This record gives sequence, structure tokens and C-alpha cells, in this order.
Amino acid sequence: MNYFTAIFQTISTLITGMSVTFKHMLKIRKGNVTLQYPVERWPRPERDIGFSSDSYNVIRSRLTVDMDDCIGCLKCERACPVDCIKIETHKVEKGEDIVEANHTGMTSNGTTKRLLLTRFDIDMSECCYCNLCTYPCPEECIFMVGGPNSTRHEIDYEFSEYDRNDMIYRFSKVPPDILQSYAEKK
Amino acid sequence: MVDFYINLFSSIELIKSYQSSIFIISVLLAGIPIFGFMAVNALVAVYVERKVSAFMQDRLGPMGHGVGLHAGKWGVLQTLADAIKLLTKEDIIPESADKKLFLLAPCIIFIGSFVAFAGFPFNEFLIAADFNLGLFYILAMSSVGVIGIILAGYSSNNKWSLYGSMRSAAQIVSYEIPAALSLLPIVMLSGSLAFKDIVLAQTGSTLGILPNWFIFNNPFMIIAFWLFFIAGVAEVNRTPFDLPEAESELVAGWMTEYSGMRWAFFFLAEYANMFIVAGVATIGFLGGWLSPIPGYFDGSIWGVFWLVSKTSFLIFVMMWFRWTFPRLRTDQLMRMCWKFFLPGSFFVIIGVGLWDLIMR
Amino acid sequence: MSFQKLGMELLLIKLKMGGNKINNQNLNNNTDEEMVLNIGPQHPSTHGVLRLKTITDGEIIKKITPYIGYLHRCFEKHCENLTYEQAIPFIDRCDYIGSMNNDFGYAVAVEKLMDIKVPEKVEYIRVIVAEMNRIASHLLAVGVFGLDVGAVTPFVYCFRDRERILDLFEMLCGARLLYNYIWVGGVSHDFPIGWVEKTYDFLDYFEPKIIETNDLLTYNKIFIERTADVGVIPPEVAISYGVTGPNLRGSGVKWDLRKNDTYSIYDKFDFDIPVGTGAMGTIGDCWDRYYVRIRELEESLKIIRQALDQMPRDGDVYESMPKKIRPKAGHIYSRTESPRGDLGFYIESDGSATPSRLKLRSPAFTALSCMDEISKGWMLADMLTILGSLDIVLGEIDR
Amino acid sequence: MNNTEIIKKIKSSFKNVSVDENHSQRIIVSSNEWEELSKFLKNDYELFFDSMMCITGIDEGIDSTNLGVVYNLHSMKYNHKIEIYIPVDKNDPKIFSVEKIWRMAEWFEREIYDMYGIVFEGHSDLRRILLPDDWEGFPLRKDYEFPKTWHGIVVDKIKDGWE
Repeated sequence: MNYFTAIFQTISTLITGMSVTFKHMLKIRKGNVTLQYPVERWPRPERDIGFSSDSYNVIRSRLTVDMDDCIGCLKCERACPVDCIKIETHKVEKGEDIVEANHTGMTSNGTTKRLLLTRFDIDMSECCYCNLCTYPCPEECIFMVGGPNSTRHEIDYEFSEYDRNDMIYRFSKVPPDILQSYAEKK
Repeated sequence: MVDFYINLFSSIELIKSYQSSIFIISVLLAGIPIFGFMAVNALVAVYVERKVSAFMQDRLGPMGHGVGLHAGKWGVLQTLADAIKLLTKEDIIPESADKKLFLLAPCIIFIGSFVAFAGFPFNEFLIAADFNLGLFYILAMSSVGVIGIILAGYSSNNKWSLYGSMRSAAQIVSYEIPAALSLLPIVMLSGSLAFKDIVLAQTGSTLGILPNWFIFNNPFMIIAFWLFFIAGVAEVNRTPFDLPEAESELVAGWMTEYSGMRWAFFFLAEYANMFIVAGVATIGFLGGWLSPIPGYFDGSIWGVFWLVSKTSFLIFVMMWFRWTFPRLRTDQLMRMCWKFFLPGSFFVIIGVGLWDLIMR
Repeated sequence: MSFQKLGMELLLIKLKMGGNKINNQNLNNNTDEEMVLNIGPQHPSTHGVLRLKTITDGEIIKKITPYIGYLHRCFEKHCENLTYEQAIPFIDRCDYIGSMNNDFGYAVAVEKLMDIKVPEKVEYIRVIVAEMNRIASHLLAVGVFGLDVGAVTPFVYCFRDRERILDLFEMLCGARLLYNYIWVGGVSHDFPIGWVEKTYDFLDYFEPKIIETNDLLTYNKIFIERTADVGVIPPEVAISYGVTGPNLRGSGVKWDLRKNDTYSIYDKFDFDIPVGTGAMGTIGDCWDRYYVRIRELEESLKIIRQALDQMPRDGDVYESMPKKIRPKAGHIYSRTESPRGDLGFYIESDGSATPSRLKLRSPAFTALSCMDEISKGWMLADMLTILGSLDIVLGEIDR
Repeated sequence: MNNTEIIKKIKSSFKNVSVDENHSQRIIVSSNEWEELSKFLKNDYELFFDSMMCITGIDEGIDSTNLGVVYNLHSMKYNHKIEIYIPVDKNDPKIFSVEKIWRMAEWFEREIYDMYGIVFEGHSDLRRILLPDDWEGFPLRKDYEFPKTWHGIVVDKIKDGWE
């Protein structure tokens, strides 16, 4: 008797399974979940945290620094668990503005800038997108792009490069002659 | 077809005297279309398989937006692109492989399915070599491939390949028996081994509306059909019987070490075998090239259409199986063959015999 | 020179060079019938980079020696040089399928060490995200188990549903897989507006999908044949080997840290602990382990629904977050229920900002260690079924 | 049974067991008594520690001469726990293997051997588990020095424009 129940069970359960897949095949127009990637893009999640959007990062994406606001406090460098941020600073005499190096005395929060950032490098190939560096920043000048910040920087998921060295983002734009003069002073 | 060409060429005065060359040319003329058909069949079937699997899994499968950049509208050029890729790929032969056998194996597998096609009729006239033992011939030829599989597994000098080929040999040899036995009722009902006679025995209608196909002949024939079909699925190594290549167990089974064109030959043969199994089931049980509405849409062209569409439906069912079921284990596979399929096919033979004796 | 002669020359050269001799040493003095088969590190069903050296007799497994460490990332050494906050991204990467649960376990451990009481809202948020992550993890386990047995379609269905959870997580914290969301003393941010409603939508969407998976895979006769009675872990063996989580419950032991050694606010919820009953074969077989996971999906849904209903809507999630994490000198061993079982953290602090020792007791590590015991005598195909049913994550085993 | 009762019970049978001064929940045992104590913990009817939760190796610091092993035990039957600390000498780290008593110790002890070099006597298969077989040194010891090369491969980071 077991013999025939086994046959019956086999046939009935297999037909149940086949009906499931067949239903899915018929309903493909409604049910398909494929995203045809280069044409369709991943929708950006709507994240309204209720915070002021300027200070908030909704997406773990590319890190960006507003060099106008950076005061060189090194908090982000210390917070990074993978050491992918490297900052070098030099003391500038009070009141000296170096416009071409984004050193203009005051940040948008009203803090006086005392240090000239001769180097602010982020190696995005090492970045683990943990977002830990953005929280301690007192001037909110390091952030991940996208979301509300997309007004300032366009959202970008696939920032691939052909050369590995291009993944090192150099934010400091100090002209070489000024860099030279500071190197001599040191 | 071969006979037709020989007659044709013999009637031409100019080349009448070159009998041997006429034979070779005729065979080539009959054989090349088969090769073409196999290639086209594989191309189409791979595309359909991808689409069917994708739709069953809520995906879209190969898609494209414009020729050149992507694989055409709905990805129709995908398999063509794959074929070109396979043709241009490096052909790797492992250093410690038995080189001669390694090169020979794909040829044998391909020849196995190619030769089986020679006896396969597409309609009443379209058959490469018509002979009165068609069914028997195809059954015999479809097991030639197993030699190639064993050679491929042995010569690769790879443990996965060896496992795959051992499983495959056991599986194909065992399932030959129920497959052949479940075809016996057809021979009993039609009284012939030739495909033409088998199909001709299915003309007309039964029970008023239904076509007089063998599957509707009596309840035992339905069992016989499914027995043959499932045994056929096992013979062509498709899920749930894909143990020889079991990708999650044996990496790729007996074709682990093959690449490029040689691997493509395996693929070609697999889809050709699927077509043959589905085609034999169609001819034997589903009326071959006869139309499903008795008396209408019959004729040579319609015949090809009906045969190919019925066969395609059966191939679709095979794909449906594949994308629904898990895989069996070796001992379960054997148990299923010897404990269920073999008694089942004997039961069907007896049943059909008694039915034929009593009802007619 | 004739071709024949050339052929002879070549043959002689070949013979002098040793010919095609294959280096075929008998490994470990096996008898003729035994064969050493290396499964992995590159193999489709090893769930990562795991190497199993198996001694087989035909298809029958005689002995299995797992070789792990291919994914070793010096996690424990690394943590000794990181502050407590910085360790969280690395803990995420241990069990990358259930990152939220890892963070949860770590946060609970450090909070116990520092005597922090987190606000109720944070507890609710943590429970909700951890259970969501448990669903995601179990979906992967179920789907991949199907794949190991040979069914491809359930895998895709499971990933389709898992993707929805990942979408919700992306909306929640911006990351899809490695969240860094649960922090010591709180969470990185509150639920965004509309997240709760979307989660309710997901729960409604997901419930019928479990039935579909059952139709397609769980009660499939071939699947039952493949998994029932295979790879039985008797309860005493499971306890002795430290096998925990769904694998232990599959063996019929009603043990769940969420109920038996409760942490956070799990005592506020009403849910069952599914155990293996041997419905299709023996208690503790692969099918039981699989089915416990399926049932746990339902239980997790229950917990999420209750938590969403009861959760206080207002409150600050940063309230109890310490400015600097510097626990006093001491140690703690704390364990939580991750999707794979007991996830233990042994943390020893010397009063500085970095732990002096952080040990992660991985549940998959113990599950894999009993592989040899339970899969002896089964066939090659069964061995991979058993491996799939244990639901290991190599990132967590190798750390 | 709560923690103090368990400690009392153990102390009644084993005189040399002491309670850790810094961490009051755990008890300290010398390594030569561990063999008997482990069997007692497993087999005693009232204690019945049938499951080992975790085994952790510890380096007490560069100044100390001791390594240590922490055993976290748990009883599934009575749902009580105990933590046992066993200090071993850094120069000759040897400890009784509990592999036969709690089977999960097999891999955990291998891992501790791998990371700290503590030899577990009586272990059936004491090899490195996470690191390669030819690794030198025991990385989780506090005085471990990172190798500069491994099989001729330079370990130091070489990257243009970085440091």
C-alpha cells in the first residue's frame, strides 16, 4: 500500500509545484522584478528623517568634502576604522586669506579657519561606507553624496575608474607654489 | 531523402555512371540539413529555455535595447552571441588528460544524436533515411551518446568528471529499459516499427471528437506516454535527473574540463537529444504530423508544423520540469527505475494487450 | 626522414623524459577503493570558500576534514586596535547575511559591560530590524538549501523577497547589506517617515509567499526524499558540539535565547519556538532543520507585527548614547540569538577606549565542526545537502 | 542554582579553586586541576554543565607572564552558567584538553592553539585552523610582531601618493 501512496504523493506534490511555477510564468508582466540596469536605475529610497536635510546623509555613497568649511580638526581621520582619510595641515598666520586654496578665513558656520589644508585625501577604494567619519565633523563638511545633499552633489552609485589611483580623491587644491612655500617654512 | 536524391541523380544522364559519388552527394545533401536543423534547434531552444526559466522565476531573462550594444529586442540575439563566444573561445585541453579520447568524446556524443536524427521523420516524406525499423533504430542510436559521456569523464582525468560519467552511464543504461518497454504498446497497436506506419495507424478520430492518437486509445496508453516521457527526460540528463552534471554537487559533471567549441558540441547534442525524445513521444503517442482536428489542416507543410509544435510543447514541459523540481539522488534514481518504472511498463504492456484483446 | 621514423624518435624522447606520467601518489595510504576528493575552495555549494577534504568510497563518504581560514581577516586582532565604535563595521562583516543581529549582539554586550539602559523606543527599533534581518537571513538559507538540492526557482523567489527587506534597510540607514546601524547605547538614526507603513506592507506581502515556498519546495516529494532522514543530528550530539539556533531546534531541543535567556525586550512578545518533530523522517534530519527555518519566518513576522503595534512613536534614539565608550576594567560574556544560533561576545576591557580582547563566538563555527560526525556514511550528494542545511556563513567562521 | 551556590558547590569538592578578585562571577583554577574539575562539572548531577558556550584565549598583557583560557559553561537542563579562568605560563603553555568531554572544544582549542600557542594535552588533532600551516608565531599574543614578508611577498602597503 505504501508503494501506491508514494506514487500518489509524488504525482500530487509535483503537480502542485508545477502549478506554482506556471502561474508565475503567466503573470510575468505583473510580477517581474528585473531591473534592466543601464536603462532603468535603482530608485533612490525616499528617506525623510525629519532633520534638516543639509546635515543629513541618506545614502551610503561617495564621500565628499567641502573644503571651504573644513577647519582641519582631524576628527574624521581619527574616526575612520580603515584609515582611508589622510589630512595634512599647516598653520597660517591670522587673517591671511589664500583664496585659490579655498582658505578664506571663515567657514559657513562662522568658525575661524586657522589651518591650511595642504592635503585632504580619501581613498575610496578602501572606504567601507560605514558613515562614521561624518558624525563627528563639527562643521558638517564631510558627507556622503545623494539624497537631500544631491542638490550639492549628484547621486552616483557606480563611480568606477580604470586606474586604481584615480580612486584616491584629492580634495585639497593648494597651488604648487604655495605648497612649496609651506614646505620650505617647515 | 537519400533514396529520393539517389533516384534523382540517377535519372540525370550526365552523372549517371558515377554511382559511388552519387551516393556520397545524396547522403551529404540529406545530412547537411540535419546539422543545420540541430544548430537552429539548439539556438532556439537555448533562448526559449532562458526565457521560460526567467518567466518562471519572475525575471525577464536576456533583454536588450537595440542591436549592437545589447542582445537585440527581447534579447533574441543572446544565444547567437553565446555561440560566437563559444566558437572564438580558447580550446583548453588539460595537460594530464588522455588527449585522444578527450578529443574523440565530443565527436561521439555529437554523432550519436546526429545519426539518430537520420531516422527521424518530420512529415510523411521529409526523412533523411526512411527505413522500416525507425523506432528501433532511434532507440539504439540514442544510447550511442553514453559512450561519449564515459569517454569524456574518463579522459578528463578529473574526479568530478569521473563521478559524472559513472552516474550517467548507470542512469542512461537503466532508463533505456523502461523507455523501450513503454514504447512496446505502440508497436503492439500499430503492428509496425516504421514511423510512417505508426502515424498512419493514428489517423481518423475516436470518441467522436478526439483524434485517434494512441494516447487516447486507452487509459493504459496515458501511463505509457508518461512513463516513456519521464524515462526520456532521464535519458537526456535533464532535471530532475541531471545527476551527471549536477552543478551543485559535481561542478559540471562530465563536462567540467571542456571549454569552447567542444563544450558547445555537448550542448548541441543535449538539445538535439531533447528534440528526439520529445519527437518520438509525439510520433508514438501524439499522432506525429497529424493535425489535432481530424481531417483539417493536413498536408506536408502542415505536417511539419504540427510535428514541430507538438514536440516543442513537450520540450517546454521538460523545461517546466527543470525549473520546478529538485534533483534526485543516485540511489533514488535507480530505485525509481527498477521499482516503479520497470513494473509500470510491464503493467502497461499487459494492460494494453488485454484491452486490445477484449475491446476489439 | 620518414614519418614513421620521426614518430619513433618522438616516442623515444617522450620515454626519456618520463612520458605522460601522472603524479599519482597514494594519499594517506588509502586502500584501492578509497579516493580523496577535494571539495572546494572553489565549488558551487560550499557557501563561500571552504575546503572539505573527503575520503570517499565510490559515492559514499568515509571521512570529512574541513579546512577553514580562507576568509580569515584577523578580526579579533584587528579589534584590539580599534575603538568600540569603530569595531562595529567589522562586526557587520563577520556574518554578512545577518549584520543587524551581529550589531545587536555586540551592542547588548558592551551595554552590559557599561551598565547602559537604553530607552524603550530604541529596544523596539532594534528588535524590529533584527527580526527583519532574521527573515532575510532565513530566506537566503532556505533558497540556497533549495539550490543545493537542485531546485533553482525557490532560490530566486527567496531572493526576490529578501530584496524587499534590503530595500527597506536601504531606506532605513542607507546601506543594503552592512548596516552599521545599531550602535552602543542607541541606533544611528530613527525610522524615516513612512518606513513603518512600508514595513506593514511588506508583512502583508510576505505572508502568502511562505505558503508558495511550501508548495514549491517544502512538501515536494523529491525534496522530502532528498532531505528527510538525511544527516540526523541527535540532540545530545548537538548540545555536545555546541550546535545552536535552528540547527539545535531542528533536533527537537526547545531552546531559544530569545525565550530561555531573554535579552532586550523579547519577553514582551508572544511567539512560539518551532522545533523539529520528525514529521517526514527522523527528528533532527535536514528536513526538520529546513522546516524550523520556514516556521521561524512566520514567528519573526509575528514579532515584527507586535513590535510595530506596541512601539512608542516618540522618543529620542540618541538619549542614552555615551559620548565616549570607555568601559571600566572588566569582562563580559554575552550571547544573543542570531539567525544561525548563539552569537557570543567575550569582551575584556582594560579601561581604555579599545577592548583588550574581543572574541566572537560564531554559531556557524560550531555547526561546521560536527560536519564529520553527521555526514559519515552518506553519499556525496547528501553531504552537500547536510552542509546546506547547517546554513553556515564562512565570513563568520573564519572571521 | 545561582552563581554563588555553584561556586560554593565547586569549592566544597575542590579546595584550590579561588574566586576571581576583579571579576566576582568567575573562578580561577590552576591548569593541573582542570582535568578533574571539568569531568566533575560535566557529570555532577546538580551542576550538569552539558554545554560549553565558548572557550576564549587571553593574553594578560606584555608585562604579565601568563596566558589564560576562559571557559564559559552552561547547563541546558538547569539553565545556569559558570565562567572558569585558567592561567597558564607563557613559556610553557599547557592545559588539559576537554575535547572528549565537550566535543565543541575540538575546534575552539585548535583556534586557541593557532592564535596563542597554548598546547592542549590530549587533543586528537592539534593543528592550526584559521592560519596557514606554515605560519610563524601566534598572532593574538600581545608581543607578536607583524611579519614584514610572507613567502617573499612584501606585506607593507605600497600605494602611489599615499604616505
